Amino acid sequence: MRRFLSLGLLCLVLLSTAMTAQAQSDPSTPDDQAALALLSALDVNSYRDKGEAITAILQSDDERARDWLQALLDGRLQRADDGRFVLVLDNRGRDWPVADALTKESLGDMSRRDLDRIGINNALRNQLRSAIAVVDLYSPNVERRRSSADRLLGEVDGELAETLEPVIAEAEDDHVRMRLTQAVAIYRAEQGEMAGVEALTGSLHPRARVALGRAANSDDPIVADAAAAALAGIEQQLKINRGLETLYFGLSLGSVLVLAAIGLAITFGVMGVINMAHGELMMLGAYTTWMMQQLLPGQPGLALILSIPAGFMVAALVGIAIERGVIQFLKGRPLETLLATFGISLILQQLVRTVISPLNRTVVTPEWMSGSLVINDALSLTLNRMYVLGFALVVFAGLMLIMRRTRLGLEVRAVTQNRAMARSMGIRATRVDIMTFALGSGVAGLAGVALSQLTNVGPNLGQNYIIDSFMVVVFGGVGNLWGTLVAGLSLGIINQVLEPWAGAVLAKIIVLVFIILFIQKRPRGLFPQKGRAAEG
Amino acid sequence: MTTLQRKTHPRTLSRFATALIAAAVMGASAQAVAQEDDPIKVGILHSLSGTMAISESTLKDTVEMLIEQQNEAGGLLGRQLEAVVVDPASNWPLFAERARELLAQEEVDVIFGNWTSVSRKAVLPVVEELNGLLFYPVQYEGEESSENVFYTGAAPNQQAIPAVEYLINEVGIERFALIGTDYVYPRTTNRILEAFLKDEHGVAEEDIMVNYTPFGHSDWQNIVSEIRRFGEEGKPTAVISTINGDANVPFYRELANQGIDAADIPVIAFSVGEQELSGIDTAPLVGHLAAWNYFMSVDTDANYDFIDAWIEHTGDEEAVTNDPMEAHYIGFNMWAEAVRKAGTTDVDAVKDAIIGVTVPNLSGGYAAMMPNHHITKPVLIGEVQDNGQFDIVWQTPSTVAGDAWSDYLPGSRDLIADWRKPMECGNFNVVNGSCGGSTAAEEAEAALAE
Amino acid sequence: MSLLQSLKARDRVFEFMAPEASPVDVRHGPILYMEDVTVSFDGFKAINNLNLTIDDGELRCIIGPNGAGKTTMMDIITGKTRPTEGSVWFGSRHNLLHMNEPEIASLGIGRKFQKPTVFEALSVFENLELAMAADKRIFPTLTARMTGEIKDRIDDVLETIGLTALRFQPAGILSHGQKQWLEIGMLLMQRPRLLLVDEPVAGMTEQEMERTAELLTGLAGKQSVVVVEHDMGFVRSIARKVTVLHQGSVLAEGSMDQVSNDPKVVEVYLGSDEEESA
Amino acid sequence: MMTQATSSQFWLTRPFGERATQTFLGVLFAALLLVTVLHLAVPQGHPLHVNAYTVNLFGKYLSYALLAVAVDLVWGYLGILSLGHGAFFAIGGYAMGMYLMRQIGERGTYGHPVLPDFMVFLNWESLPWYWHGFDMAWFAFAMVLLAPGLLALVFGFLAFRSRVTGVYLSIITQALTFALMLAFFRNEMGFGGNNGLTDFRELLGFNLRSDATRLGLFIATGVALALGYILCRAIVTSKLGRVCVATRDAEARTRFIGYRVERFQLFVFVVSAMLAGLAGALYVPQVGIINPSEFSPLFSIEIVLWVALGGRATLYGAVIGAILVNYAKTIFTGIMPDAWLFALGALFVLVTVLLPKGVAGLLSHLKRRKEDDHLPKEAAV
Repeated sequence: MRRFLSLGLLCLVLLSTAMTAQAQSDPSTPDDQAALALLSALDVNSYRDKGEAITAILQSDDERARDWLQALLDGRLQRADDGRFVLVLDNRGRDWPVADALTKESLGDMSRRDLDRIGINNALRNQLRSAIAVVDLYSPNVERRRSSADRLLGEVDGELAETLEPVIAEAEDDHVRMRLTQAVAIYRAEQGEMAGVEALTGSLHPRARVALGRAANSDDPIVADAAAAALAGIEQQLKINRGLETLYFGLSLGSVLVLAAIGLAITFGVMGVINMAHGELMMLGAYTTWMMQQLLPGQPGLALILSIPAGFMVAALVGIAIERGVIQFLKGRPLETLLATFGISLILQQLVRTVISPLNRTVVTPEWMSGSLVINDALSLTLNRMYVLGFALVVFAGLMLIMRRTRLGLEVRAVTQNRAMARSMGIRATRVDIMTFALGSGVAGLAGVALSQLTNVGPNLGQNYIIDSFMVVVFGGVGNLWGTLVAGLSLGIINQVLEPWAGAVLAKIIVLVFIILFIQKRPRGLFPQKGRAAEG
Repeated sequence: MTTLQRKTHPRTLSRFATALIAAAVMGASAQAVAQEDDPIKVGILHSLSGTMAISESTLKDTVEMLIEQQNEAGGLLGRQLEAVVVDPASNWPLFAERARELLAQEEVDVIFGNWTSVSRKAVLPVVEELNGLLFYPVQYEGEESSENVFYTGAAPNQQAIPAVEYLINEVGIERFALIGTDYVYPRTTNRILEAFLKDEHGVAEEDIMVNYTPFGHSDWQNIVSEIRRFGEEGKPTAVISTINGDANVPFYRELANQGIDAADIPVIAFSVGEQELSGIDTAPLVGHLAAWNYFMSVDTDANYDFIDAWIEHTGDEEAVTNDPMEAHYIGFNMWAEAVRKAGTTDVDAVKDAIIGVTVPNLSGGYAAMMPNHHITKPVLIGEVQDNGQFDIVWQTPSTVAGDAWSDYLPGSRDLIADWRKPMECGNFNVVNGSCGGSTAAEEAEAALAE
Repeated sequence: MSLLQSLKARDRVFEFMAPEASPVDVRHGPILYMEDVTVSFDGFKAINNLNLTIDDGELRCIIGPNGAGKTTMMDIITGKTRPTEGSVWFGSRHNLLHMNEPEIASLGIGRKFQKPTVFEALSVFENLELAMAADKRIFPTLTARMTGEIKDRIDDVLETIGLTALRFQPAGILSHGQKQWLEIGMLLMQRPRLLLVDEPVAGMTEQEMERTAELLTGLAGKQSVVVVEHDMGFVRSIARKVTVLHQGSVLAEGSMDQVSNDPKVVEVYLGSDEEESA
Repeated sequence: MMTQATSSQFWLTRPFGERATQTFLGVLFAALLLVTVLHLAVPQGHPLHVNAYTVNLFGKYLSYALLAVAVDLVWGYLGILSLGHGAFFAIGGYAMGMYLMRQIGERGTYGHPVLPDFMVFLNWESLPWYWHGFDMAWFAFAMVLLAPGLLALVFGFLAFRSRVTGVYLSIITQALTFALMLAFFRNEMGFGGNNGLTDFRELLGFNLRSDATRLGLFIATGVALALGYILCRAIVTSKLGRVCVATRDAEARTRFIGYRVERFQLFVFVVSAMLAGLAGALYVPQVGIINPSEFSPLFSIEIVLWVALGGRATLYGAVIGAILVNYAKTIFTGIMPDAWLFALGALFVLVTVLLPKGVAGLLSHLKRRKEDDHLPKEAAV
């Protein structure tokens, strides 16, 4: 890899001169023969030769070089049967729109059969990235400069270190300067130079740690000790970060459990209905998201946001259908509702299988939800889960408001306390039942929308969560939303804390057994409903 | 209450009796007797409902397609082929029951079926007892060779071993995380790989990380961050994934979100094919690897024809093909060839005839049926592309013959399988020259003596 | 028939209900002591340091407005509810706070609920059979046989509660009054030392009430009976000693006339009662 | 009537006094005999011949029927809706499976005299302690009853003592079987993980791959079902049975008349678990494999459906339900796989909503209508 970089350097100088040249005179396009030759060199089988060809392209002062390399990196640089090199603009389906690699003019659609892509492997991918990074170091675009600076960590060799010094000096962007300094420091530390070690003290970047590790067993005792000390400090830092990370994992798993369970907490806790189809209502929410993304191709973000209300509506409507169609006939027979709704869950699953497909569906994660929020080099929090966590809390708060502050909430509580009394006070109990169940189901739909960002969107989505959600509700105390929240989050954290040493399976088992025993001790959960109401 | 019941009993029970008898009669009358001019019956034993339907239903369609094509080409021995489809519903005991139904009741001439190892294990005794033919199209853990089963999927030495060699020689990986779902295929494969890495490449204990997760595991945060730390020690690291089915989507999502790039820590998967990818947004996964014996992106006309036929058969422009489908393609043609060769569909005749039969595969080469009932396959390494396809970056210079018994497991090191006369043995022990079992027996006696 | 005869007859009728020897020690008179008992459901004191003693063989009526804590008191005695403070003794030997419902029941405390609860799926006969005092551990119950003697006892009680005709009907179909009777019958089968009877005559006709009154008064003497009742007429007809509960503690105690003249009582209970009736 | 039925005789032989049991046993043995004759006497190919496959199928149904009876005992008479009976069934099955594995001996693919194949290729040094003794039939068969019984005892003791009932109990029984499923999936557990136990050879010296043995197993299962039925019948017709019903309908009241309800619940729960275990043990050699999927909550709920369909609190209803549903399953998954789950799901809904007393209830209802019988309806159960 270093080899490519040094070579990259040479071209870099050329490039910069080329740029300055362009500044004065009109761009002198080198004849396409040369370009064609450069590209043809790529169309070989051996990856080593391809490596050479890439270097050649770098060294050429052709300003299309970067585009070619990028296309090569993306696997969009291909050769048509007639020998022309083309850039594939969209490689989905069987016929692809392409453009000429040299002239950039569109050549319409071409069949896969007539195209040979110029394959690369991870080694070349690395080479290309580094090369592009070096080029980008001089790019006017600050983002490119930053990413290239990040890229160079641990990739610096003596030669490059020299050239970087002035770049650091001139770099006006702090991030770029910081990264490049680190990059050089890493190189120096690996060389066993004190300066490097000092510069790296407290840096949490893994490359820095590796470098210090090497420095720690350098023959110079002073350097070695300094490195060892630095490492010790870093290890401390890492421990803390690891703890925070586990906590975050726990919370995020917990938030999923809460989302899945909170709807049950309403239908089960408030109405006393054991809705085994709850999981399938979540599944419907997830499929709504998928549907939305199909309807709005190209803007997954918008689709996702729209599918929040949509998912709620769909699930709520199905919920109402279930309530009217089945549950209303099973008043006060919770065990029967369990069986009936279980049947419904089977039907819904099979419905999805036959109507849509037994295969999982692709739900795209929008840009702003993918990747992670970097706290420091050792701790970064995945964005999608952070959004889900936030979403869960918002949903919870919303439900609390509805239950505490609205007319519906009041009526719901009245009906659950004493049906007959509520009736006589003119509350339409049936209507309340419908609303409650619709609400619970709708929330399940919301959970589904969130889950579509974390896991499979397939017919079995629901089954994987139903038991866990019941556990959460029972553990938290039936009919108590706070209980559900606390139970969900704490179970999530317990699980994630156990996992590293117990393993995923055992952790899950331990949690289940723990809940079973807990229910024996406190049959009504963490926050039991008090008074006579609970007796019923 | 009791009084009521007593009153109603006689009638109720007599109905119950009639029901039972009716059942008996139906069961009995259901069985047909095969005549010579009847169509040749091809049993298809793939789950069409339940959790495995995702993977298996396409295989059922594949076999049906192959049968159609065969019939259009005039059938076999002048007889038409007829598919007999049953649904074992992803339920292992039901697999055994259905297999029995196919063989005892429907009296099919051959069965194409099964995906999971457990379903194969469940069916095995039935097929052996009733002397049927089973073509098993999925890559599996090996350690088995039955007289009545033909393994057209990859054995570990046709997938795992070459893949690891690619990682070591071409990518220069020095550190391996073996991540798998907790069932027999990953367990065995990983044990083989561990032994292989240590013995053949001197990889140190601490450079190998092994982790197992339950089926459909959906929360990968911890494990992925473990992998990340494992890879931060300065040595080039790769993940060898034997994660099964549904668990893959959340796994790859988590990888992408925790920013593990294929260029830093490539993941090479043995159970992720085009079909699994069709459920994932592959853009963040570009460059991750998979090892198979076939990829949809294979650039041969045979393959393009197969794909076109498949898309036509399913009527779905987006339909993808994958490795087990090719395995059925090969298996079916081998069986057809063997039937022609034997001039009959009689199981014993076909069993003898099929050994040595060679048919073209879809990647431009040929597959031959070995005496151990495994076949020769090329091994391809593909990199995930952003269009859900694999780009083939490496392949074995020649085809590799499937190995029923791994050379890296103490129990089976000295076992071989050869179903030709005179040996006709699935677990022949080359050390004590007897059929049946390894030297493990003696070892165990020694162990007990202690 | 003449009153005398009927009285005689009644004695004969009720002979079979002579309580079995129960371990309870009543040498010191009272069969039930409740001392400074307090129960609170999250803050609300349903029973507020209640003191009550029932003598052996006494018939005691307990009255009081709704929410006075009558039912809660019974819950405490039968072990359904545990008091927050205080002590409850059955005789001078058994601390009821250390026992669960079945133990208390087998000690000889029988209870009839406000809302009659019988085993609806079982026949009247079976209801009585289950209630019958017997060895109620698992295997004896499993191997229990229906002897003639047991049948006679059940028949006698059926006779008493006038359900002989319906003996093999599921209890579920009985009228409200009949259920009341069946439940009393179950009490009789238990042969308890202490009967707790919660609103026995709710939903009964005049005649039924009369029979109930006779029954309860007939029981008194052999067994101690505690009756909680709203119906003043009924209470007057049977009461020897009356306790008035108010807000979870004893407001007044004494003969019917004493309490009904007690100004406090008149104010909180009878007073309001008269207003209602007025 | 009632008094005659329970008139003074030994409790276990009481059921023979009832026509219910007489008829049931009559039909059952008639069916056994019929199938046996049709299988042995009628020649191959004759339309009335019952082939080994069908015999095997019925054998499976009968073991399911026994399982259903066990569930009906706790659900129908005790009101405990157990969503975990699959666990007891599976444990019984595993006990039997372990015995059968040990019987394979050196005939395993690796020819190891002691270790089952899966242990050999997962490189186990020696047999885990809990596998010892299973080479002895008596021990294994004892375990078939004791292992599930013990689990039920511990679980039930905890649950009933703290008065966990109704929905809560249902949910934690579900959690129980779910946890067990995960546990048995783990290969470290030493029960063969996902593959479970398979490739059985012989049972008590009989070759499991011969039709004769299969017929024998079929008959044995039939007999076991008869015995289980009699036992349950004896329990429910005894005074104890009436205490159960009393508990089901008014638990508190039962306490107030002096019964230690939790002990009765525990007793019946354990008996039921043992029957379930027995059913599992008879099931395994007939289907030739036992693996953790038998623990799946879905299966346990399905059992409940059989009972619900047949009719709760009748015992014979459970048998009808189990056989009907599974026969339907065999037919459906054969002819129209996709429709099966729809049918099953619809069954759940219709049965619970439209005929809460199941087929048995329906039949007796029709009967009542026909005879224009004025007897009142049975109390809702």
